[in-house]
Amino acid sequence: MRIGVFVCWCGSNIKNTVDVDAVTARAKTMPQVVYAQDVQYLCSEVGQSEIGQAIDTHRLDRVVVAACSPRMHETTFQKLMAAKGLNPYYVEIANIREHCSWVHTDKEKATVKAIDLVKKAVAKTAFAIPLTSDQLPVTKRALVIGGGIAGIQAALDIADAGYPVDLVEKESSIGGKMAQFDKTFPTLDCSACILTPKMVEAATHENIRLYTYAEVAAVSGYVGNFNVTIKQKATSVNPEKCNGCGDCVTKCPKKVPNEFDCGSSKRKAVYTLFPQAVPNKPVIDRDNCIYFATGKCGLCAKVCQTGAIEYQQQDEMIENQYGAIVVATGYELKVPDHLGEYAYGQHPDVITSLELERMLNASGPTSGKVIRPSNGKMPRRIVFIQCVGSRDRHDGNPYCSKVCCLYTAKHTLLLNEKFPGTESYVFYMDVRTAGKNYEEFYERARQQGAMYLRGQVSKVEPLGDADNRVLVRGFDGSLQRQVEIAADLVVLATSMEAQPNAKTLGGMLGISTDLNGFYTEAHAKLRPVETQAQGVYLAGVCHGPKDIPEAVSQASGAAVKAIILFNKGQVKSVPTTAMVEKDRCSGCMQCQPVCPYEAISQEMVVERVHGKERQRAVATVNRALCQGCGACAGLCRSGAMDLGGFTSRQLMAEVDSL
Amino acid sequence: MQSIMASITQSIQQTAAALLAAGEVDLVLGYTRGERPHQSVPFVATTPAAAAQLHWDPFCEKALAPYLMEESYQNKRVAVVMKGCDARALRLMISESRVDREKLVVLGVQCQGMIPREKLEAAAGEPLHQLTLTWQSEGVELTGRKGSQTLSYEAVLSPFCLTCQHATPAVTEVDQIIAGSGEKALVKGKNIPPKEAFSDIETIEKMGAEERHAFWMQQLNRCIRCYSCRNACPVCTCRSCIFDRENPDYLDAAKNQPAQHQFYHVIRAFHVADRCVGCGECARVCPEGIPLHLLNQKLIQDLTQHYGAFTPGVDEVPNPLSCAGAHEVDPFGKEAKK
Amino acid sequence: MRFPEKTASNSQREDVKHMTGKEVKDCYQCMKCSAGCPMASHMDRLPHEMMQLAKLGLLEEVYASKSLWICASCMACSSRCPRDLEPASVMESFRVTLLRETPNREETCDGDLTVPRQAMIASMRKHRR
Amino acid sequence: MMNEIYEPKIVAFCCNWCSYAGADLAGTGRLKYPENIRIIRVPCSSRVEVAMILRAFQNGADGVLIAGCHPGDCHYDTGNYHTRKRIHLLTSLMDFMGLSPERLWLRWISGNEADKFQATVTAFTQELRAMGASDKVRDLRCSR
Repeated sequence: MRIGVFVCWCGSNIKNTVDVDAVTARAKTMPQVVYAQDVQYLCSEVGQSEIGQAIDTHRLDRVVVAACSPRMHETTFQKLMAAKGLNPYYVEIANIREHCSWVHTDKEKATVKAIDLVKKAVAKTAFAIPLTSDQLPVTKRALVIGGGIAGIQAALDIADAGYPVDLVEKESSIGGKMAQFDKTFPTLDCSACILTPKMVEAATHENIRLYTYAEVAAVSGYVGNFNVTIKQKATSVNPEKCNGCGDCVTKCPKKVPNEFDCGSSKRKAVYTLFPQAVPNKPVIDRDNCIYFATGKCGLCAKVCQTGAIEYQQQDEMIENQYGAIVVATGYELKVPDHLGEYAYGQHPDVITSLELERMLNASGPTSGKVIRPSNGKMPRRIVFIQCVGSRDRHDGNPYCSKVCCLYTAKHTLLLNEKFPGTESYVFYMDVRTAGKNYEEFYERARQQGAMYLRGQVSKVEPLGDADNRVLVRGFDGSLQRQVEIAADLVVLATSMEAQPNAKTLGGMLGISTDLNGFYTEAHAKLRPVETQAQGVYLAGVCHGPKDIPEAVSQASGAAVKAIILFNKGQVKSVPTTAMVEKDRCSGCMQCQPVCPYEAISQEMVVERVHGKERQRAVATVNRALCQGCGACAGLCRSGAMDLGGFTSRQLMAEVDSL
Repeated sequence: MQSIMASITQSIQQTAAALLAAGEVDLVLGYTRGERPHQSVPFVATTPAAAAQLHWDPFCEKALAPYLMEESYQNKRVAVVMKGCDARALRLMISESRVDREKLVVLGVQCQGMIPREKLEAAAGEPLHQLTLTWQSEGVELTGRKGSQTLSYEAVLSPFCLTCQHATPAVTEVDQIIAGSGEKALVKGKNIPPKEAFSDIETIEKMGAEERHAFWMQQLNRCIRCYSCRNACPVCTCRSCIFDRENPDYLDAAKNQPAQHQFYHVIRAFHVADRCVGCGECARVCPEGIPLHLLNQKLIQDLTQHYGAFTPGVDEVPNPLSCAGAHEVDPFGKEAKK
Repeated sequence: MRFPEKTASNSQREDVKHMTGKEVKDCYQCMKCSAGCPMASHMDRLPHEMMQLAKLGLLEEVYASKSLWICASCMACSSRCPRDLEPASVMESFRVTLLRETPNREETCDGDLTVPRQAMIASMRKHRR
Repeated sequence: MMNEIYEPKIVAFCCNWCSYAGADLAGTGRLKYPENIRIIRVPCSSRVEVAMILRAFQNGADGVLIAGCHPGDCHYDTGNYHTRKRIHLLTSLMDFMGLSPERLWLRWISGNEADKFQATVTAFTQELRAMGASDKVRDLRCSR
């Protein structure tokens, strides 16, 4: 065996803290190492060709690269190996940058550590075994989870590329949060006017199949071959028969608070989510329906001329195969009643910005009028409070919800335009307007009269006057003093939060959530759309707070990732899979229940013992299913189960080298 | 009156003879009297006549299940005499594809508990060869040169048998139950909690860390790594043992290194952690008298305490170490938060 | 401080706009005016506060401030304002408004400094610096 | 020297998806921690065999750190639950045998918890310094 060691300076990143000459010199003395060299930038073309030449000149068959994290450049070096006709898994990386030079300051000690890390990599690579990946077919159908603007966009893009898409939405209509909005910043386009055409396009697209009032119940499989169970909730209305006339809704005697209007209006037990709903077919909310509670009523069925009402409908489990999954599950707005100082839920005139948005919306509960919920009169003085539950480590979410600055500016503008004479005060900590034309929009809001006061509000309390106004106690950083404003209406810019079931769904999909419950991308900068699970892509706010254009761009990005996968038509299987040494395996199958991918099964092997043929059970690994976690290998008593790239022998060698 | 031991012996002999005579099995694996006094050893009867040598008494400790994996038993129809613990081990072996149940006729014995010979000798105060034993209902009557005395079974039985909940193999697991007539149980209601039977565990737990270490060093330093514990264990059923492996060498040839002993015994305990049937063979066969079973029992107690009761060879697989989930205790979460 | 029920009407703010051609509402309180003001240490209200008060329509407080008369009209603020709001001009407009109401005001002279305010301001304006 | 600080040797097994990434992030963020740790990359914390841990101790490691994704966040769904169970039993058995279980740490460190990685390594190093050289599981033939 001829191992070559290459030590990278990474410019000054490694060289400043690690004595690369000493590391190289020491490497030359390590067992089986026949060549060692230090290079300024190994990842550069020059560095790569240096390795290539050394492989040729010194007939190297294993390479150890001491450089940055393998998570950074492992594939770069693996490709080089392949180009040189060597197995990609004959290269081993010693992480002397992220795990050494960047985290230490004492050059002497860092050098000792770097030498140890190289020694460890040399020991490991000495026992490396060649690994290959298989080509697996891809099911050319995508699943988009979530029918908000991000989900719709992703579905449309994939469908336009000619691939079938299933779009799953938990509500009875697609549209998501954007359907609730009145206008959109910074152009003040009417939200419905730009969203509705997209909804209709999605519903009528020949490549898109909608599953509304449905949820993902189970996911198995892997990139290219996901097996997804969709739970289609019973709508109790036959969509084939229903013509959307709305008679059932009119006649339904049961009224319940309308979630779409944040509870500020009533809807019926049989309802369509909003007037422009797609599909525009009502559903029966069984929790509230009188018929389902008592077995009596049945008015909707009586009045329906097409006989579309079907009380006997059952929830249905639909199983489908997909090649790629786009997650666009969006967010929820935090109900800010946990922050007692803002009196939300205690005073009727303290509302959330979404409630204001609904009021401003012409199809909303007040048909576009802004009123004080306490008395129905027009407010004159309105106080906006920013960062309610956002950027709050004490009693909220530590992150910035990103869109509140702009939508509050939008609200002040809309109020000023629609109702001249109203005064808008905005208490803020920072105004963040990073985005195209956003600063100009904020400027416009100020010029139109929105009065920004820098300082967070500490208390909102009833003023106790005849109008039942509220007193907002804050501080103006400019004037350097406490200020109090008697307001008619207080609007709280509440925090965007991950969906409460994000973690459950993430668990099914094999993607992780960050500390705040948003899905984690594969790389913060360079792979913001992909996830750790291959074939699962992110779109929209499920990944973190975003505005509409950002969500739409990410959705298109996610769509393209799926399209690339489908165009390729094949995926490479994980090369570092578990493998069974059949000679050692007893076939005890203790490993079988450990495997999260059900990749382990039992097979019979025939062997000859003393001239006689004998059948014997052993474990076997389905390489297409195995993702290479090694949980089975960690358990195997006899050491028959091993993991490619991380064999017991290799890991033992690493441990022994230290 | 015929003692229960004699009646079981007779029943085993008759059954074995009948099976062999009818050609239903090629051989019967059971026990016969050993050369030493009050000792029973494994015995294979291949003819009805030989079946008369089969024997049963409370000295049939040796677990027979591992023999079934041996080469000479392959492709043969075998009838095997099984105690409760053996039958549990057998069931594990079947579930782990180590033996083929189809080829077996399992004769489950209504086990009365096993008596360690040393314990008996110590209790009797006389060498075993001087003693004649009579199985009475209230205890064992010892007649020796010093006279005669009756010892309660609790005083002489193995602690493993005192805690045993499955002395008689489950009817569903065997082809035939061999029940003796007469007094049924040596121990009335064997329900001594493991904590009492293995009070050593608590004693050790109460020691300081250094003392514990010293205790185990003293014990393990005697280990000569003869692998008797492994070989006798009815659940050590691997086709090839990692300790025999040369590359990577989990153990090296040096047999005087405490670290190597620790390594061996920790790993051994782990390999049987969730599969130990509590027969106590490991400790019994140890030529150095190392209380190995304490490690097994400790792991069983931990598993039971934190992850719920699981009886290997009785409860359905998966075994506790083969499954894990979100609902389980997280002893590392809180600590990590600080 | 509790905000008065009625703040300055838009028309009052319009007056300032009319006189200066500047929209004080556009001020985003970067405080650069106060940062560079050579007279800041003598002022009871810093230039950015004057802007903020004007913006909030709290004109009574503006008129009550001594700062109007401390301002030397050096134009440092105006030359540096990122919003081009010329705080010095805005100050001047307030002074002019007040002087129109009561021409001979006490504040036009200050005991602490020997130079009459009005004269200094005039000189600055005349020499454009 | 009498007062020389004992520098312990720490072997860490870090899962590729969370803890190794967290360690990488600590590097990217230039967070500083003691040089005593040597990280072995494993795909999942459940890949670690009990034998490897003991072997590390035998070879003179004063501490072994196993770091994986937070429960529920495992890249492979359930791997860290297995780790949790196995290491729980192992620490208990080590305790029972007087083998200094406090030298074996299992911690959950996610890919964005660079600070937690730094804090964990720093705290572990400090505790091990206070404990001194490990002599309970060490193979005495092994030179450090």
